[in-house]
Amino acid sequence: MDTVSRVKSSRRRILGTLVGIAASATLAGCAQNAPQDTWEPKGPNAEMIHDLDNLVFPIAYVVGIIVLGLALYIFWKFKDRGQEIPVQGHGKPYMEITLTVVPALILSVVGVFTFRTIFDLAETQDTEIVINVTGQQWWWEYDYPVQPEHGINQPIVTSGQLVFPAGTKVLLRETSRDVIHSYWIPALNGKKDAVPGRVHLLRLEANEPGLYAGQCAEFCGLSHANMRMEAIALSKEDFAKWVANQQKAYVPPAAGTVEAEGEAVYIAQCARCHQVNGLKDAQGKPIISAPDEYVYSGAAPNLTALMTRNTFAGAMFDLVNEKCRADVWGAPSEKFGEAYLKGVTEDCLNQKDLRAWLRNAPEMKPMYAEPNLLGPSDGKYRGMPYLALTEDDIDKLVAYLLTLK
Amino acid sequence: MAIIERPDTATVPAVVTPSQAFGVIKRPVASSGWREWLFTVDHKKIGIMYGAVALFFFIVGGVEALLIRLQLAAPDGRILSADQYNQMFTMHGTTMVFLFGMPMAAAFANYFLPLQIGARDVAFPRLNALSLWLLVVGGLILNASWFLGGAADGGWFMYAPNSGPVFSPSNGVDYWVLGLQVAGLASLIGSINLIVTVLNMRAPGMTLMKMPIFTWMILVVQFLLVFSLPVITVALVLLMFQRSYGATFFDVSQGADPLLWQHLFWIFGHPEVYVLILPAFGIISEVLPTFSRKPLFGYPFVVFSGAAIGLVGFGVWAHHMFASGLGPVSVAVFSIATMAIAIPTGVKVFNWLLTMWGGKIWYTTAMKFAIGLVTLFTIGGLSGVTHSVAPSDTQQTDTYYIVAHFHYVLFGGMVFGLFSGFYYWWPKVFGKMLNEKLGSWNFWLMVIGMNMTFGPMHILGLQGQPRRMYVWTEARAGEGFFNLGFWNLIASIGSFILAAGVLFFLINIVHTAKKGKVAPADPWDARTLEWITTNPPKPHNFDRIPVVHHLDEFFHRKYAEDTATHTMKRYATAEEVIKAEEDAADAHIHLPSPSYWPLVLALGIGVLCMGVVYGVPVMVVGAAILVFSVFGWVLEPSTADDSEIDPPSVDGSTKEIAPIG
Amino acid sequence: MAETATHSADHAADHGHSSTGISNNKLAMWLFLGSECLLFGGLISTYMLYRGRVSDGPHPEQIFDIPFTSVSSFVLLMSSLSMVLAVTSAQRKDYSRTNLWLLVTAILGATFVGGQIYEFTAFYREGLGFSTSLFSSSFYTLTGFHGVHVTVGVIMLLSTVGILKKNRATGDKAESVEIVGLYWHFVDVVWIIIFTLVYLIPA
Amino acid sequence: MFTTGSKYFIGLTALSVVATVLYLFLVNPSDLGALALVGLITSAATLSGVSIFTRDSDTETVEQAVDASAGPASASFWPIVVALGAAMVLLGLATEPVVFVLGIAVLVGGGVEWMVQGWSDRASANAAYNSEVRAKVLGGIEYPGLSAVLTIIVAFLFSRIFLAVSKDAATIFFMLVAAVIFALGFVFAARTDLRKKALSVVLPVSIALLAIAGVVSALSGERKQLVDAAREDHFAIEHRECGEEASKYYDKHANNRVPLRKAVIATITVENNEVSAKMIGLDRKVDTITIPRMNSTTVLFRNLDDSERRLVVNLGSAKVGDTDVVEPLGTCTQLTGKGQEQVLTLTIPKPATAEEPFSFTVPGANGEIKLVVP
Repeated sequence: MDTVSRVKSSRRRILGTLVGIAASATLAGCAQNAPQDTWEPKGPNAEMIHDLDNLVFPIAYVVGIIVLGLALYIFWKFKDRGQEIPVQGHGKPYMEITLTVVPALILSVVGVFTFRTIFDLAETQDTEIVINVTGQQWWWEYDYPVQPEHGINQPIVTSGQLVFPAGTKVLLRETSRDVIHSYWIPALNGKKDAVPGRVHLLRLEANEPGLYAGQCAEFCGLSHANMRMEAIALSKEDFAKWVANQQKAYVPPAAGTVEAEGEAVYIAQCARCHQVNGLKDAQGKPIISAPDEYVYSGAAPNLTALMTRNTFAGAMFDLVNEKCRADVWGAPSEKFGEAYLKGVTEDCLNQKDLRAWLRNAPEMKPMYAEPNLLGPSDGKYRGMPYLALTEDDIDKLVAYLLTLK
Repeated sequence: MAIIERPDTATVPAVVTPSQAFGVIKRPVASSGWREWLFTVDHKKIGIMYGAVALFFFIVGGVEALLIRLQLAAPDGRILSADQYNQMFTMHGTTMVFLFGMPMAAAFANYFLPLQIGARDVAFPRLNALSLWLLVVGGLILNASWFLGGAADGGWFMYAPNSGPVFSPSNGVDYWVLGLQVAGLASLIGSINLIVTVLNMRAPGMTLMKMPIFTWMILVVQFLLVFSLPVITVALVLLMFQRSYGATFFDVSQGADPLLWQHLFWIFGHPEVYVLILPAFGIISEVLPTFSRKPLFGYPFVVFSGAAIGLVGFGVWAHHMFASGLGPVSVAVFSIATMAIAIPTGVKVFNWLLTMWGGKIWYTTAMKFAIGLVTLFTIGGLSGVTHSVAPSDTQQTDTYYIVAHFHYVLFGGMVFGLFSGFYYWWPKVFGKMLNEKLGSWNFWLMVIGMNMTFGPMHILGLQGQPRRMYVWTEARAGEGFFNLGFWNLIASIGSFILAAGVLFFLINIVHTAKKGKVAPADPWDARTLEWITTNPPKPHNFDRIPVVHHLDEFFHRKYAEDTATHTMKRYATAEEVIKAEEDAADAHIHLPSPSYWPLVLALGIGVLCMGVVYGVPVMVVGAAILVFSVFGWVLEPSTADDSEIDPPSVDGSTKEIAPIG
Repeated sequence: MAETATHSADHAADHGHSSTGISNNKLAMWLFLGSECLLFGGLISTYMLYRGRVSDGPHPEQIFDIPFTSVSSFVLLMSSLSMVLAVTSAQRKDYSRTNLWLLVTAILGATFVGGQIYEFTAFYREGLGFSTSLFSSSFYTLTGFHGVHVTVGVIMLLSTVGILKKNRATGDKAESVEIVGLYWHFVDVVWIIIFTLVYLIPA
Repeated sequence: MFTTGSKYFIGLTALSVVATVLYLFLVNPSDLGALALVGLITSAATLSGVSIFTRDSDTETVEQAVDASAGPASASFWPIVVALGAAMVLLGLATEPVVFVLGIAVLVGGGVEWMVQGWSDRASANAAYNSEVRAKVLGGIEYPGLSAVLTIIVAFLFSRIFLAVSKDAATIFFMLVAAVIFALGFVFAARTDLRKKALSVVLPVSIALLAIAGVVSALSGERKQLVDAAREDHFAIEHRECGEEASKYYDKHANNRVPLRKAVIATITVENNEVSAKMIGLDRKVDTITIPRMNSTTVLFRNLDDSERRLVVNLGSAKVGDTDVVEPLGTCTQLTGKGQEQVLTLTIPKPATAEEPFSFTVPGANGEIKLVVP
């Protein structure tokens, strides 16, 4: 059984064997390599939870088999075969008390371990890097506060993919701009709700570089199903490269190129809500987006270095085509950083979905971007509206977006 | 329908109603056709109507579930849009909990509780009718939203702030709030009524510890309702004020805490789980002893474990919120408390098994459903223990693993218990036996369908498929033949097998009504008081209120232990026991007459509620009807005037007890 | 609302039914009040959670007029006393005194409602609208719910006076008065709790 | 068999249905109009139901009803009430909406009473029976209706008096009134002989006094403080001041409550005249605080020094309206004393620019915490 065979520590191997016997019957039919499998921990926090599972599930299996076995025996043994009507006894108190005390004892054992794990998981004192995570209908924003020890000297804002160093204790400070969302990367830790007006802490740590999939787990409205996330663990060196790349100065496209025309379209159509750090207008003044004037929750994904990401629109669509995606997802952990940092090249770009998105976003993803449903939010959009771009504009925009690396 | 004694010059009725001439409107006397049902205050008719309403909504909720499973059968389903899907799962949950689970339990409670304690009706017959009509009005308001701009789309838990006007702009949530308020009022009134009935109207000799176990469980449930419903009422009021009147209770920009809603909702919502399951426990605690020919093993333990479940149930609400960011201390406390609740639940399962141990088990359909509950609920209970472990729960909550768990508990538990009750008590209610062969089809299809539908969901959940997603994607489904897509398909197929099982039940009803076998007086060799009367019972239930000496009184009137051989010997047939009671019939039996007011009052409340959506004028009309009917109710005499409903006796006898109408 | 017990229940009592000894109506009122405790519990909890959350508008301690509210609480307490007198008169079958005391209770209750209208108006003038802040929303909801309970109580009292006067009461008159009294005392007790928690205990 | 009365109401229901349908299709429908007509249908339908169930099930009444049509109708003052209501409606349209609403109420109330009386008059030839029929139908409305009206009148008039007099006077007046009511209760309870006569004097007199006092107070308007308060809106957010204390109301009562610890993203402390900051989840001091854009975020300010301090956040500057005046943006907490805490909730829509960085400062203390909005 795949789920069980991968356990590493010896303690867990013993437990694992136990689970294996009980669970193999049930789990033989499990999917392999399911990206969100909760029983394939890839980091210490998820392993702590899985250790607890390895205690509780066998107990549940054993109790279940005993009880159901007893039940089947009773169903067969005491079937009406014409025997006498039994004497009307009303029960035996000592038996009742035993049957109350035994489960209580089993549960108190489970309780002790549970108690310990709860407090272990809540530990935040030894955090090494802090990332703010903000949920919004239906995407996640990640911003990296200034942390010179990690080379972060100016804030980095990204979305869709959480990039962090492997083997490092990461603290997510979760909040939300609108409704309750829940951040969940099953391979790294359990879920924690992102509640507007509150800051919740969630610790993540990945043993190895790699890509860990997740999904918003708290129902958050229309496109809840389309609110996915991917967590990217990079080796420390690769992470430093990624950080440096995110902070590099903006290079405007050379005048007269398609890309430069694309920049103009971008400034006219997109810069109202989307931010590209370092972008300047004709007078040389920085362009600062004002999504709060158009979007109910007041933010839109920051598109600086867009092409370093593999997904867009709340990780609903891949920014890379299927082949390039397989290269990244399938890369072994030592090669993963290299594959990921390549980013999106022109021949890797998922032209079809990106163009369809620019053409008519609300058709691609259910959003409250239809003008007839905006009454209660005072006419502000929720999600990207239909912009009526021409095909020509889209060509230019795609060319421009490809320069954002 | 009313029963009164013939006017007897020698025995003047003990109770006179001098003020009845002042009634606002005379009590209705016609007791045939639709009026017989619309204005009835008879607990049995009300019970049957509760059952019909609940069954209707069971089918509605079931169709919603089938649509959900159709959508999810394959990746990127296109049967429903995102919006429709969200409405569908919201209304599926709401309907099954509030319009099927609770009313069906109320149907059984209404019909059998007075019979089991030897009473002629509930304490407040008109309030009983009011509960029913309020439920109907609440159900109509809830479901009217489908046709008035879309149903509620925030999930049955309706977390704020997603339920606020900005995030849910249609009126669906408004209807949902109002519908639940009305249905909640119905349950509150019903629960007060039933508690008073149990506490004050038991047959002579029936101490609390001689009460049938079903009555006990219903009593516990009613206490849970009395104390949990006001909490959800507060939550709903806050939400209503926010949506309709500009309050800011869940407006985060004003500093509100969205977790307030979650706490209020689950302080109600967790006891609600026991409200749904305990009646089913009560039913099978009657069925298992009957068909095992043994008394319930450890009756006091079953009673007290039921009460303990009810009590502890109030202290574990936050286990629905392990992922919502409570501190580790509260998570630990609620985690341990939740484990504690497994203990009394386990006691129940062991007692059921030990009841059968050494018995003489007769596998009728009712019994099959009861043991179906015992086994399926055990599975659901054990998966429940796995998520009382808070850290594990943070991986499991909001995934299909939870869906699997609570469907094993609520479908395998509640629904199987209720079906067991249908087959067990159908002859009592309608005087005809449900067909056992069709029943067998019904049972096996439901068992297979249920396990195929909800079994794979354990795997789906543990392998990372969250709930409430209108589509799932191939990219996250894993590899191999048994990938998540396979299990989603199996679950969808299972749901249709399950539906086929339910269809067999409906066929069985029609078949039985047309050519069902007439039920004998005591088809199951039963044990409790409700069988010491005819099938179906007379309008006044018992000709004489039985005097109780034993737990399982009826059984002990039929059987006694042969001291020589230490075996049970039958000394009397059921017919003889019933005949003995009829021969000693009471001379004076008064039943309350039907009344218009429950129906009018319920309609008034419905109109009042629509005023929240459609403005003050509608509200004023509703309030006027409400006030009018409340005072009409208060001033109404308790029975219609004898002269109005008592036709002269044909043969001049004075002692006959006669149904009039 | 007092509900008429079925005759079968009355008869059954003669047959020695197992019961609590409390009449059905009174038991039902007790249960209803038990349920009401949780209702006010929920509202009070909401208020306690939100009383300090003022992003706009006045804070509680800036607008509460403790002396006035103390008087109105005292008035409500006195009405409890007159309610007790009404119940004892009713039990002595002295219905004219019952009516007198019911009337006094009702008028005191109505003045309390008047005090609340005054308080709400004054607060509104000073800048505390229903949707001004979380404090204001939860304050108005809590005290408004209580005010509605008092108003319903006053209408019940006055209607009882009318029904008694015209001799249109069904069932046991003394018990009807007693049940209205139970409700009234409950409303008073809730106010004492609200007054203490909302007005007196500094945040 | 339907009686005349029932037929009348059934006809009314049918007519109002027709009227509503015509209104909806022919007239450009407004919500209020449609609602009024639906209300009419509902009430007419209720009344016909009432009449069918009270009378039609009783075959004797049918015969009596036939007799009744011959008898004379009793005198009625309801037409006058209805006329009064109509006049009030017209008056209300021209003047105050309150009068209009009251007029509608009088009109409906009078109309219903009139209709039911007229209908009951034709019920039978027996006047006593007729009045009983009337009482049966209207009893359910009259008791609660009159009680509610009485309650509202008393409560409303009292509140007018309280509003007109000063705060202290209101308290004293309230106390006196309650004491008098209670004392009178005792007097009448003790002296049964007095009761009948005195009640008939005291009750009207006190009601008249209350009415006069109430109306006079209502006309004289509310006390000056309240009028001023309503005009000046003392607690509006615009009165929050980060410099010198100017407002008499806003900034005087620092509330030292932290509503929700979980909402606090960072704590700024001033100790020994030095400003320092810590962020949630990290156990060390930081000099930069990052706040997600456009997200309501709470910062806690803790003053450990002896002097009163406040936390000020500087958010750059902006032009005021269309003028060229540039004003600094920002906000602050209220002044807090030693050991006290204050929270500051920020929702910042736009990031800072290089020229105008954002920061937290505490006037009078050293140090500055940078605020970054990405």
